[in-house]
Amino acid sequence: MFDKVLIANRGEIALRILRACKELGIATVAVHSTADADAMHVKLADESVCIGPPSPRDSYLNIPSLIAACEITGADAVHPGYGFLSENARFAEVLEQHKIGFIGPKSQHIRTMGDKIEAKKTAVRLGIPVVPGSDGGITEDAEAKRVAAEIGFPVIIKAAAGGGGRGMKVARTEDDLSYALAAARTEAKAAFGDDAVYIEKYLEKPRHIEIQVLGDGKGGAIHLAERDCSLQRRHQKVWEEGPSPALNAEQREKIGGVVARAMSELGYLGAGTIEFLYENGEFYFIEMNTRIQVEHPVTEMITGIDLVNEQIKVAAGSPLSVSQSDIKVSGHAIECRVNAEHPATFRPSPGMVTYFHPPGGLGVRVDSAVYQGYRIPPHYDSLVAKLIVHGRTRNECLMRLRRALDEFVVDGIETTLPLFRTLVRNQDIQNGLYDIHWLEKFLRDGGMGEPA
Amino acid sequence: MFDKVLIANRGEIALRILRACKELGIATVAVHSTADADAMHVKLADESVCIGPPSPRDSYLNIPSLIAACEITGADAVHPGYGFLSENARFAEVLEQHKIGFIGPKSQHIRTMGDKIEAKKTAVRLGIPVVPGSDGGITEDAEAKRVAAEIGFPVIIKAAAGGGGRGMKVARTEDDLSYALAAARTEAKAAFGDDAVYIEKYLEKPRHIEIQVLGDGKGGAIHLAERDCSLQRRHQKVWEEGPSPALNAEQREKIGGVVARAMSELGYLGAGTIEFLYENGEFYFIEMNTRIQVEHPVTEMITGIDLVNEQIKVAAGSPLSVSQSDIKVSGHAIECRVNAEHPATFRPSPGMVTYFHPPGGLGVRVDSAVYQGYRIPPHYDSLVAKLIVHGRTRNECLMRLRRALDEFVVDGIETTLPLFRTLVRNQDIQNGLYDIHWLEKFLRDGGMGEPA
Amino acid sequence: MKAPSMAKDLTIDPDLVRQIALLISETDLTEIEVEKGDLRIRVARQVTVAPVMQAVAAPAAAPVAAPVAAAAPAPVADKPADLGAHPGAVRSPMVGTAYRRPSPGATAFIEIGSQVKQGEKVLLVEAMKTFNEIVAPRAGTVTHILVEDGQPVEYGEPLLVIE
Amino acid sequence: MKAPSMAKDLTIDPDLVRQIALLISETDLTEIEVEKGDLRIRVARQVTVAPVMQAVAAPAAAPVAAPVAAAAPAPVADKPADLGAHPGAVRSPMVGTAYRRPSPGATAFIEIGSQVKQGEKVLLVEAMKTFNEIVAPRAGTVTHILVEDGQPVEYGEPLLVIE
Repeated sequence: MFDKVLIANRGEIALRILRACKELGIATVAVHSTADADAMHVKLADESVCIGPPSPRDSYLNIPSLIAACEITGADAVHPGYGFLSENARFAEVLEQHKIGFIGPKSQHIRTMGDKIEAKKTAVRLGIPVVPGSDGGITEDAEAKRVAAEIGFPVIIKAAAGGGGRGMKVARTEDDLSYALAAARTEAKAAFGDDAVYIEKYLEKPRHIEIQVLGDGKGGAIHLAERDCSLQRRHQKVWEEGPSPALNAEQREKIGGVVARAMSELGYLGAGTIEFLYENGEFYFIEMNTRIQVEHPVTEMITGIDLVNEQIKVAAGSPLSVSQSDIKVSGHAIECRVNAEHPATFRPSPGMVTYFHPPGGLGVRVDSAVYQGYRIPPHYDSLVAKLIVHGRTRNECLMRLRRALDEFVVDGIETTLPLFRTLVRNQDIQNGLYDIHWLEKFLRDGGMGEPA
Repeated sequence: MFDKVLIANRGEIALRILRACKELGIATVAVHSTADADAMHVKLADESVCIGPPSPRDSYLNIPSLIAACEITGADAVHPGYGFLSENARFAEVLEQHKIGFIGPKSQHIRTMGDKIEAKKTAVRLGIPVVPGSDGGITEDAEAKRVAAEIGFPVIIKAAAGGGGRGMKVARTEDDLSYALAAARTEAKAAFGDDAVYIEKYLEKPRHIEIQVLGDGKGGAIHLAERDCSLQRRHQKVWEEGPSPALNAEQREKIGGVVARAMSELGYLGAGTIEFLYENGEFYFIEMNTRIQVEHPVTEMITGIDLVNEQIKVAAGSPLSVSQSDIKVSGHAIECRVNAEHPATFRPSPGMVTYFHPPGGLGVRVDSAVYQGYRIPPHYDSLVAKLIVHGRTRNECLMRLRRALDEFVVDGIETTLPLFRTLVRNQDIQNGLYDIHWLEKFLRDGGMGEPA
Repeated sequence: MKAPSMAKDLTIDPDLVRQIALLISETDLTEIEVEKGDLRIRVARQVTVAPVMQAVAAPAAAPVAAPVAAAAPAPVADKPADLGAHPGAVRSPMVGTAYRRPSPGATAFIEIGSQVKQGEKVLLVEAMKTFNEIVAPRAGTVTHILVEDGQPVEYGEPLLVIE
Repeated sequence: MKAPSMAKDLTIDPDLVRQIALLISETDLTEIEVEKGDLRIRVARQVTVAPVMQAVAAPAAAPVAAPVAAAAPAPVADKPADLGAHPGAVRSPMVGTAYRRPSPGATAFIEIGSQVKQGEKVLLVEAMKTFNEIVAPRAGTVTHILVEDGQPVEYGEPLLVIE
């Protein structure tokens, strides 16, 4: 086991890692920018090192500074958290060169999964379902029709050379196809000078469902069921829950089994998440995150497994402490990301937290690095606290979340707490009837009042 | 189900009940003395009624005021919490006369179990093991010897008319018996004018182990394993945990089964606790508490059952939501009672809480009605917060408790947090090797430094 | 000539400050400034400490399955805070329902402007079917009646003002 | 005539301030301001209490089974906070290990009292086996050297003072 872990992150995840280390009896080193000198995890760590100015590029993303911090403190492993250097294969390699442990996957898996095309190829090879589509550019209408028929409608036609939405057309039926193809080609030609297009299945109202995995790096791998993260705004997850209101046990076991076998074959090491779009009973691979995720507590609450603890143990060469048969989904959990933002306009609201009273009691967990008197710096993300609530049923969980939200007091800054107080009382949310477009539509329709 | 529950209590248990009600969608009425107008549960309740001056006798123990508060708010049930009127049979009866629900047991069970002699008789009748002893006063040495041999040494000889420790002698072997009998008789005669004595088994270093029960009042009853509350100071529990480090699964199932069958036979309604002394593998009934207990969260954390929720449901006539086979002990939980007291002298320290930062994260629960800026009134008990920590193993639980205690900040008043920070690092505690005398001896021996 | 010891002149009157501090508490203000002639006293209390527990009113939607607290919180009584602090306020000695007349249809014990003697019956407060007499603690004129007939009252709630 | 020396008159009376401070505590106020004539005294106490995160040192006993952080927290460096604020302080631009000489046994770049030119090498900071030169940002005299040879330094840590 490691003796001393350097936490190469900040905010609540740095505190989360610090807690896991303390519970394992591992000494901790906090690194921080000058803007984070007063951070809670800095106060609680055994040692701390200032590694640079506020700009992440010069501090949290500065590999030489982090290695130097390991050297001067004698840390024998680094936990990268999420964001920053957590999915930087080079960082993992540099650490390896310096004989410092990296609490994360093997660098080749970070690299493979960090490349969209490689990742999809790997998914296909490992038997993970992906969005069906043409293998490459299509120039002939006849071929397009054949492919579209094979995939099933609706389909989306994308410029092969494209990006940014230009040259994209949806064909809902075969009748639409010719027109859509022509229009996409024209746009693609105009925009990219190349009229080659490819065809993919079009998902109208998918959910975002992701599977948590753990691997020992030696072929042992398990899945820890799913999280439903469909409630998003601008691709930022806002509310995550598990299990998904859309899946039953059979579906869970099936997709979980596929993913676990894939990770076993890959020899994956540590915690990871396979993200899918889900529609009409089918899963479509989006990407794999080769790190711990913000929403990992949802899985911890329904499985009882401490994911960061497992990450550290397998990185140190220990086996997983649980096997697939030990993983039982128990009850329901929801996480709300309470951000320092206006609840309707989402304008960031950094500043001094003048009052902070988190909710307590049965089934309530708060992961937050904020304390009263703490000044939220404007340089980083706006996450103030993750409120995670567990109940024996989804309904109990919703009722508990409601009361916990009503107890939560954060003064001095604006937060998204009012958004969650509204969401928890919304009929669609209560019925679990939402997809990845739901929240943006809800906000557009004035669900939180007219945005200022 | 009830529509509106009046919470006839204060402090953390009032908040605990309020949370359970909110999660069941039941409206809440907080009653409070003038000293508790700023209490957290008063702020969070749907309605509040001031019922009297600070003195409990004139407020929280004032039955007419409580009934009047029910009448003017239209509350259809009362939850008495613990302490105050929770084990007052007359209160339960008065409520019944006013057709207001009492969230607690039937009044005759409160009455029976509230009378020490009746309670022991009932325990014997129900097959619950009690401290073996002579049936009544013994005057003949020969009879004393026969009884002592039957019970087994050591035995304690008590003045039949006695109390307060006078006329009590311990005989460790048969050789001691004659002298002990004579001495006890002489003291008894001098103190009470009656030299009749009785003989009981003497427990040298017992543990306090209690079994949590739930009954539906119709013969359905289950047990929810045990809590070990041996760490006490002046008969006040300080640290409670479950499962007991002293029991194995077989013992748990055996004593739990005995108790559950007894409660079933009794037709017990609601939550209750059968308290035992435990020594050398044997249980000896002390008393039954016919109410929710301070340390109930320990059981909630290891069984996943919300005890207050169950209390409310069965009081409303619903069946228990779980059967005995649903109860699985999972992991380990410890509760620390953080009091507003000096950690070594236990001198009460009421006053303004100038800073309050509870710990968070995985496996940590805080039940507290305190908030920053709250003034702890001098009129009531000194409980500031219950810190309850859960882990997959006792050791994980201890390590988590350690880190949680180190995160917990309460300023402005003195608290017993430093006591717990010392206890969690103590070898005996870590090994689970303690009995009901351990803590007082530890303190006497200067474990917390010389008491001021 | 030297200025006559300014420090000496600036002795403050602690009772005055205490009095203002009480006023700040009572009125829920954060700052009071008093100026007279060349003397000015300003006293402030920061409010960041005051906890703000939200009592979020439940909007439209009901939870999926659990029963819901149907009604909005019914305030037990609108407390006339300013009159409550009145030195002539008569407060309820118990929780219950206040009645202004001995029986339905009877004449009220008092009206605004009534002259009352010490010990004179002014109201009834009913609790557990028992009617408790509220009597005037002193002689005077009833200037305010703060409760409706049949209104629920808390312990300590001001009922009327006798001046 | 007006008092001549204002500064002299404005000596404060510590007892007066103490008296007001006591009053502030007693009354739970955060600010008291008293003004008379041309003298004004304002006393304030901030209530946003600074967070006091305990870094509780682990006493004797080891946990039952889990491994323990063996060593006590090793303070990275004793920060001379007062000199850090000195306008002539030269701070470390990176995390690493500071060296005062180009190689072991060689003469130190500078000593206290050394005259340095702008751009002159004064220290090395090693990170990832790379030695980074720290040069004098301005000409002057070295009045303090705040790091030992081989001492770990944080970003922004004061290394020496050039006056």
